[in-house]
Amino acid sequence: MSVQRNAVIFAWILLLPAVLYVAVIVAYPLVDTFILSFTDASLKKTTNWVGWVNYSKIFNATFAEVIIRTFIWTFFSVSIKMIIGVFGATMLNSAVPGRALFRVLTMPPWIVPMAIGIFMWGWMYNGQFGMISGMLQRFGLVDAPVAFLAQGSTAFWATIITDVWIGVPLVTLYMLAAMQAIPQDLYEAAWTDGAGRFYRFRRITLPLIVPSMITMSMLSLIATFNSFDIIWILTRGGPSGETTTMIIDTYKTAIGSNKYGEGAARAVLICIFLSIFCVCYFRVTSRLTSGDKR
Amino acid sequence: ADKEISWIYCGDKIDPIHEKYIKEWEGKNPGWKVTPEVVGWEQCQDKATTLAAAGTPVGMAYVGSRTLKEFAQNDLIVPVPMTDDEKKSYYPNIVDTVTFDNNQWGVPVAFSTKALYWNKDIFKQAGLDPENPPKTWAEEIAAAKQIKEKTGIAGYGLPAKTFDNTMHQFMHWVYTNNGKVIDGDKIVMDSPEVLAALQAYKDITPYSVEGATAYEQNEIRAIFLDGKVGMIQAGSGAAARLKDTKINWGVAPLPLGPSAKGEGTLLITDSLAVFKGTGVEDKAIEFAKFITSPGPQGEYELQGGAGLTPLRPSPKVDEFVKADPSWKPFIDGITFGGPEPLFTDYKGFQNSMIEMVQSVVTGKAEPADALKKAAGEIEAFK
Amino acid sequence: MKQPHLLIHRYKWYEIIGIYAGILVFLTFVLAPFVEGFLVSLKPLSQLFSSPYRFIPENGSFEAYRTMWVSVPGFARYIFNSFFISTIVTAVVLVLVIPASYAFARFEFKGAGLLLGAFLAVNMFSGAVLLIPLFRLMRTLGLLNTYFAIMVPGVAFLIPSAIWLLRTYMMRIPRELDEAAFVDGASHFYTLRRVILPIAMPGIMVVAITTFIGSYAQQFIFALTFNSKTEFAPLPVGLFAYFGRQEVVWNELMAASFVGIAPAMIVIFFLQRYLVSGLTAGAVKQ
Amino acid sequence: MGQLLLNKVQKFYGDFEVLKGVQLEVRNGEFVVFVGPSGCGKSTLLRMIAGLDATSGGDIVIDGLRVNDLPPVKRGIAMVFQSYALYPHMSVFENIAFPLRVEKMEEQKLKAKVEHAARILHLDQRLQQKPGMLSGGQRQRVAIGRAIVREPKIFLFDEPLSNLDAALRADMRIELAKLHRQLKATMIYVTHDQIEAMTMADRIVVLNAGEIAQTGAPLELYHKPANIFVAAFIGNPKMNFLPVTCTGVSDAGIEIDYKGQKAVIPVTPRGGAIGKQLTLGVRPEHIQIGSGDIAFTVTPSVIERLGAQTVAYASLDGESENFCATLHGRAAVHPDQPLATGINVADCHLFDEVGIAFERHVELTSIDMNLLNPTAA
Amino acid sequence: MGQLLLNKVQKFYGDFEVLKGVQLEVRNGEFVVFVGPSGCGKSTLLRMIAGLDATSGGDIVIDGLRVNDLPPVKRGIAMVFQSYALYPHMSVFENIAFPLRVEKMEEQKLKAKVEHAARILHLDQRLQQKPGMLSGGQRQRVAIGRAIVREPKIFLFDEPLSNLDAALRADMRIELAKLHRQLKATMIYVTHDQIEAMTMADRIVVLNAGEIAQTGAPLELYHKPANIFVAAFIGNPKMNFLPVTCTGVSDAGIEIDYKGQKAVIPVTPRGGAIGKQLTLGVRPEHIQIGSGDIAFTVTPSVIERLGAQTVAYASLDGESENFCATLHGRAAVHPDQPLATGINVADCHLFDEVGIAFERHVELTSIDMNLLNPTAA
Ligand SMILES: Nc1ncnc2c1ncn2[C@@H]1O[C@H](COP(=O)(O)OP(=O)(O)OP(=O)(O)O)[C@@H](O)[C@H]1O
Ligand SMILES: Nc1ncnc2c1ncn2[C@@H]1O[C@H](COP(=O)(O)OP(=O)(O)OP(=O)(O)O)[C@@H](O)[C@H]1O
Ligand SMILES: [Mg+2]
Ligand SMILES: [Mg+2]
Repeated sequence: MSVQRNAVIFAWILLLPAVLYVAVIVAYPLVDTFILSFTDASLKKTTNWVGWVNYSKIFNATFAEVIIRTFIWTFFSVSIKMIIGVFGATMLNSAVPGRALFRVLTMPPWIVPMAIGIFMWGWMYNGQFGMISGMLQRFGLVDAPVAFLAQGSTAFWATIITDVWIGVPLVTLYMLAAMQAIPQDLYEAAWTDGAGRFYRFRRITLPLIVPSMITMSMLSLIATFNSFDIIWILTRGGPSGETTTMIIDTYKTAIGSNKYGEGAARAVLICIFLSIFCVCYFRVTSRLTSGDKR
Repeated sequence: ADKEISWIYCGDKIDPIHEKYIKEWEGKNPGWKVTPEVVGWEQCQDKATTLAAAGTPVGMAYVGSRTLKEFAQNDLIVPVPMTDDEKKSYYPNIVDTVTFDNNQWGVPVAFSTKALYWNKDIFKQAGLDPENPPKTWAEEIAAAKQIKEKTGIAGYGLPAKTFDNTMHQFMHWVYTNNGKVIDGDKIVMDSPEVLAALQAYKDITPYSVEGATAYEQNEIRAIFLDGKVGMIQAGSGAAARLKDTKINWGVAPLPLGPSAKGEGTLLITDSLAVFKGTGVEDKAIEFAKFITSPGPQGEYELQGGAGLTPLRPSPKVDEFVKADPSWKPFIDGITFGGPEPLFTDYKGFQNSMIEMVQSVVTGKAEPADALKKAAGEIEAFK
Repeated sequence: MKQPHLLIHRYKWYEIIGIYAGILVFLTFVLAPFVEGFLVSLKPLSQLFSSPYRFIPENGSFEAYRTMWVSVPGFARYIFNSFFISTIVTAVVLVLVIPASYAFARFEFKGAGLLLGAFLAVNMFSGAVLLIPLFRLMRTLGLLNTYFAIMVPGVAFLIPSAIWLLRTYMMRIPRELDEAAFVDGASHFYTLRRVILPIAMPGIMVVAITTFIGSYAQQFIFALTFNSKTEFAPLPVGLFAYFGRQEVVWNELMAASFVGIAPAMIVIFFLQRYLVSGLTAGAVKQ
Repeated sequence: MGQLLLNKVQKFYGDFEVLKGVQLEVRNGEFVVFVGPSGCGKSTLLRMIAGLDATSGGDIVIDGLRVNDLPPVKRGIAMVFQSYALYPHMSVFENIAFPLRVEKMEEQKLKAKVEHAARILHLDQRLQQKPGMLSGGQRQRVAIGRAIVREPKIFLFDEPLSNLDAALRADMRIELAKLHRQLKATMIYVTHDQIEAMTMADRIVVLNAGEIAQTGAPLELYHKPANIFVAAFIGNPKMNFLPVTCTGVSDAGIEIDYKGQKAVIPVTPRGGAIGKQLTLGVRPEHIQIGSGDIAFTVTPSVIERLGAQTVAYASLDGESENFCATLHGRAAVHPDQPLATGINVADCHLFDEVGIAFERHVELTSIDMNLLNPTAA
Repeated sequence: MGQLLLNKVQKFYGDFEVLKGVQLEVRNGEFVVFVGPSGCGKSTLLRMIAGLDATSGGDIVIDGLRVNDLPPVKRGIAMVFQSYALYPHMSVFENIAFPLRVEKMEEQKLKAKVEHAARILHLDQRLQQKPGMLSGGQRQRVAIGRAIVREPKIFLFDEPLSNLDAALRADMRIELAKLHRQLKATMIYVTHDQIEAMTMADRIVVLNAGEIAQTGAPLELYHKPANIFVAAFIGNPKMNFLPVTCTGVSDAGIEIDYKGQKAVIPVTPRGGAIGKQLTLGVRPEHIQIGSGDIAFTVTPSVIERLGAQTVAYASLDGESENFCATLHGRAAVHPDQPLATGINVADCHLFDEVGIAFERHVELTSIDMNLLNPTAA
């Protein structure tokens, strides 16, 4: 058995640098956050252990609203990202001239520093001077300028769209890779049987990229749930708190109001939510992908 | 080696005038060095706070005076007591903005007040007297209505985005109606004066720029500069910009509410706060006072364009106003102006205020209810 | 146009139109903000805020692309810093992640699943929330106000996804290759270096690119909090230099953004082939 | 009906001519096998018939209709891929039902059809399983099932058995032959395994570098290969070749000289062969221990005892290739011990200097009556 | 030296016993082939010998040293993988040199060794190419080259030919046999192809579900299979089995009754067989047209004409399995036409009710002298 034991020791040697690094740089602050969530830490020099107070404070009607809003926001953002990503990947996967260039052209939102991308959207949403409102007026679709960030309903969607925009390149890239991994002969077989392009997409492409879609949507979900800059720069969670998600609320509490304890409790809560998600995800995927191997 | 006073300096680069006086001070205090760290406006204050919270405070930082109470209560900054002479040198009420528990906690370094700008061409177009700006809220609302109805152009620019200046703008209305948010340790916001201000907000909204909650004051100002709104309330910076446009404009004191005792405005100051625990507190205070003393400060604030209002009366200021009368309304408002309310959790307070304004502007709540709700909420932030 | 040999790829005219229309819609969504940003960069400041909206800028010019260097003199340095930081971060991430992914892909040991999950959990906490504890840590380590202040936390937050990506890739390399080397007496480390590393190169490329870009994007918050020295500031912080007290110099800001991302775009342009195929392939075609 | 005509079919990849004007007619109900070495263009030709690859020149005609520009489904063909191309996410039932679902066939009828196909292929018990759970042979049958339900005029198979192991391959060969008789459909089958070709085909088409080397019934190719290529390709172990000189020509055949031994090979001579270098071909199974019309002694270096047969490999003087003989199972041969062997002229093949065969005097119908009427099989 | 002893070797995967106490001795220089159906544990056993998989029980002893806990390199073995496991990024030279580089062999010596191996394997011209540019057979040789340079005591091969096509497989078989004689090393070879086993092995080990079903020389397994499993597994097409009843026992053998015909099979009887249901086994190649000791008429449904041979498949009354006969190439058989056939008792195998063979009266040494002394081959 010594052969095996050596291998295990070696595996740990390989892992050690990465594990240690992450442990020191991230795990330590994580534990710090966890401990903080049970204290009344603030700008004050002294902190006291307060037990569950921070957690019990969180649960009120407003926060319930925030949670629900976060879920809805995340749900729509991830779903739209996946839909657009799959759509884009499908288009870019077709054998038409120029697709290499088109593939490159999908990347910029991913590359540009996030804040800049958001500023550009801010410009687009501007009612008086922005492109969307301007175009709509030009084509006579509306007669007064539309300020997209003014109303809770439009601002909610505007932030989602921007989040989608930032996430789409990576999703598209992964979906494209997943599609390219599907053996060509499956399509040829289906075509020989008379299946048209759309039918092939629906019955072959879509089912076969489902595992990749699940992985991607989970990674995307974690990122989206914690998506901060977009809402912060565009609306600061307003108007009337209608775009305030959990992470915004956490930031406002911890950094804005310097209530580090309460902020930490919120952060821990976010992590718990996401962990539950991920466990469910692993359950679902292991069931979905079993028996599908060729 | 030199002893260092680190200074978090907000902006994109150090003002040459400050640079000059830092040199001068360093020359007078051998062995001392002032090391400014330039941080963009957006993150400036957060950075100073983070550093202090993490236990490595900077020597001195440029902060909004509104946060001084919070810092002081958490024992992060040291008091910067002023002599009576020093106090007297400022315009009235200014020292109040940095005073708490009978002590001064910062040295005012920048000051701003607001006045009403109006577009004379639009007034003319709407059949209003272009040389006669509204003096009261009622006139203002009526003018806005007439502009909107006659020309289709928005009559008033109301900023209500989720941004700190949304509350500032509202506080101008509160102070032009002799209102108060907090009196000592008592929340007195749920008063007829404040309610009237909120009601006025509701009344003027229909004639304001569409989608008030999408704009903060700079964006509203841009719309005014574009000639697409009849009136706005803005700082002195707007005047400098208007001179570059073809717009026919005027500037007047803010219109007054029914309970007003005189011209009023919100007095916003930024201060230099001296942080505790650096070991150079005394020298930092010394430097802070030097750099804000009438000489350097006078040079700094009267450069124009930055939107600053002078902190102290002086012959130079008078000269200046004479040369450019558009300065007058900004200085006249000081007498009856009020400070930003000081709260322990200033951000919490501000959020409640913004929420209140937005809920009224978007029609989600009646002014009375919104006011009651906000007044209740802010109790927790004292 | 050359007709493809595979008839399944031959499109009817209306399919071609459909596909290009689809691509057009998709790219419009993706690129519209850039168009807006570009137009903004061309307009003189005074014209920016003017309505009605004009798509084509009146007397637009590339003036901003010149003045941006003047109004923020350190801009070239910021771009360099970003590149420098991203390069180092990418290198460190690779050094840490390659052995770890190999361990995850090849060895069965207790707690592997748990550890992998733990890595994923790192991504569940956003950096913003951890800022203060991180700051304390950086101070303890004495890294504040150095390049390291930006690199060190950056690496930590990029490790998890890199491990996930590379592990999947390595799992597709036939196990026999390791075994053959093992039988021949190669140590695990020798196998990793001489056999796995070269074969996993396409996958490593993908990880390198995503890490590089990730680092490019993430620098802002760390740079802001943990670094005070202008000479170490990266591009995103540099861009904030265009925000004055009263005024944002929008046209220069946008111009600077375009100039700033140009190097990364060029890199992507040349590497996109590897990106897609590196994600797809994995299997070693013998 | 399922009649196929290939008229000067060409295929270019860039400048590279993969198929050089293939001319072939396949009768309705025939089982035609394309064989040839790897890379000779078998798959390409099949895919062009299927409509998967574009045709660079010539016509493909099915039942009188030129189909060059028709998509596969309109050609009335069904294809079974080498990799089976089963949909991994669908059950066996759904895999087989796929073509019918495309047609939007009514559920009741669809079910009946799929079940009928499954019964023919002994897949009744597997209908609810996913392809991943099936063995190679079962997968292969699912792929065939998917082809069957469409009731195509022509079945196309691309090396469908190459992924199976030997035993399974033998079983599936028989099953396919049975299926062919049952369905009476035209089948075109690609393989590079000549045993498959010999056992299943009504007619074999031997391809060599994009050209048809010979077309004919299996035994015709075995007994009367048209050229050295076909002679070497058909038969296992492959034919032995010996360099000989033509010394005379008569009605009885061609007289040759092999290292001093003379013999008359019963083939039809063509003009001007005398004195030329010819190639004598003899199959391993026609070499006998002892003597024959031509006799020689070999020293086997490797002996393979398969039980029923013994295969001996030897090197001949001055030849680089192995000389191979298939002997009966208990043959008394031993490695490195010289062995006297002989061949009969009746078993010999003779090729001219460019490799074209002289026609042998062999009556094929005496071997298999079916050769008189191939489609009756 | 390269002597291997497996002593009660066991392997568990969880609760599943893959190998059930394998006992085997391999002599130095022997070529031993493990055969068995898929999943019987061949690869697992080989990998345990190699040191890639851990042993759950028993000892693996190489040259007297228990190696259970030694890493592969210390066991003196080399392994050739089914997929060849060539390093795609290294040239052929570097692939072959890999084990020597690991040893840090001095450059000069290394080069000489690699070139020597390349010469043996006819790879001299390919040394600078990458594996991706080689054909299957060439890749296979590179993999062997990598094993050779280490000069191991024991070579292990895991189905090295299964990825090659039939013709190449035959060639490589011969090359491997030659190589074995050249290197005189112990070789252990895993395959599920019984032809490979028959042609290459000094000794075959037939595995069935984790147990050794029989060990012996190829012809021993062919002529004297110990049980039905081995009888069916060795020989192609596989042996036919008929249910018979034992009606008597004598010194000459066992008298059996097959549908009324009686015959005495020359096997050594064991106690109490009379009246029992036995199984008669007869190989397809032992069925002759006409008559024999036992005669019956079959109606072939499928005829495969391979040229040299004709294989006829028929169904017998009341049997589900195909009955198969291998006849000579020009046999006058036709599908669906009844055919009188017979078998001789000397060719028959007889198995008891649990499938254990009765020993046949056959002198193996009369067939192949090598069986007297297998390692001399
Ligand atoms: N897409 C392509 N581009 C260029 N050449 C190709 C292409 N497809 C096939 N070829 C070439 O065409 C020739 C014929 O290929 P084909 O696949 O038809 O061979 P094959 O007879 O089926 O061989 P195998 O028995 O190995 O399957 C080969 O030389 C191959 O290299
Ligand atoms: N890692 C494993 N975990 C559990 N079971 C295994 C594992 N590896 C092999 N097995 C099982 O052990 C048995 C023997 O497998 P092995 O690979 O030795 O078969 P094999 O005889 O080599 O078959 P083949 O001819 O298909 O290669 C199989 O039933 C297989 O399912
Ligand atoms: Mg092919
Ligand atoms: Mg195996």
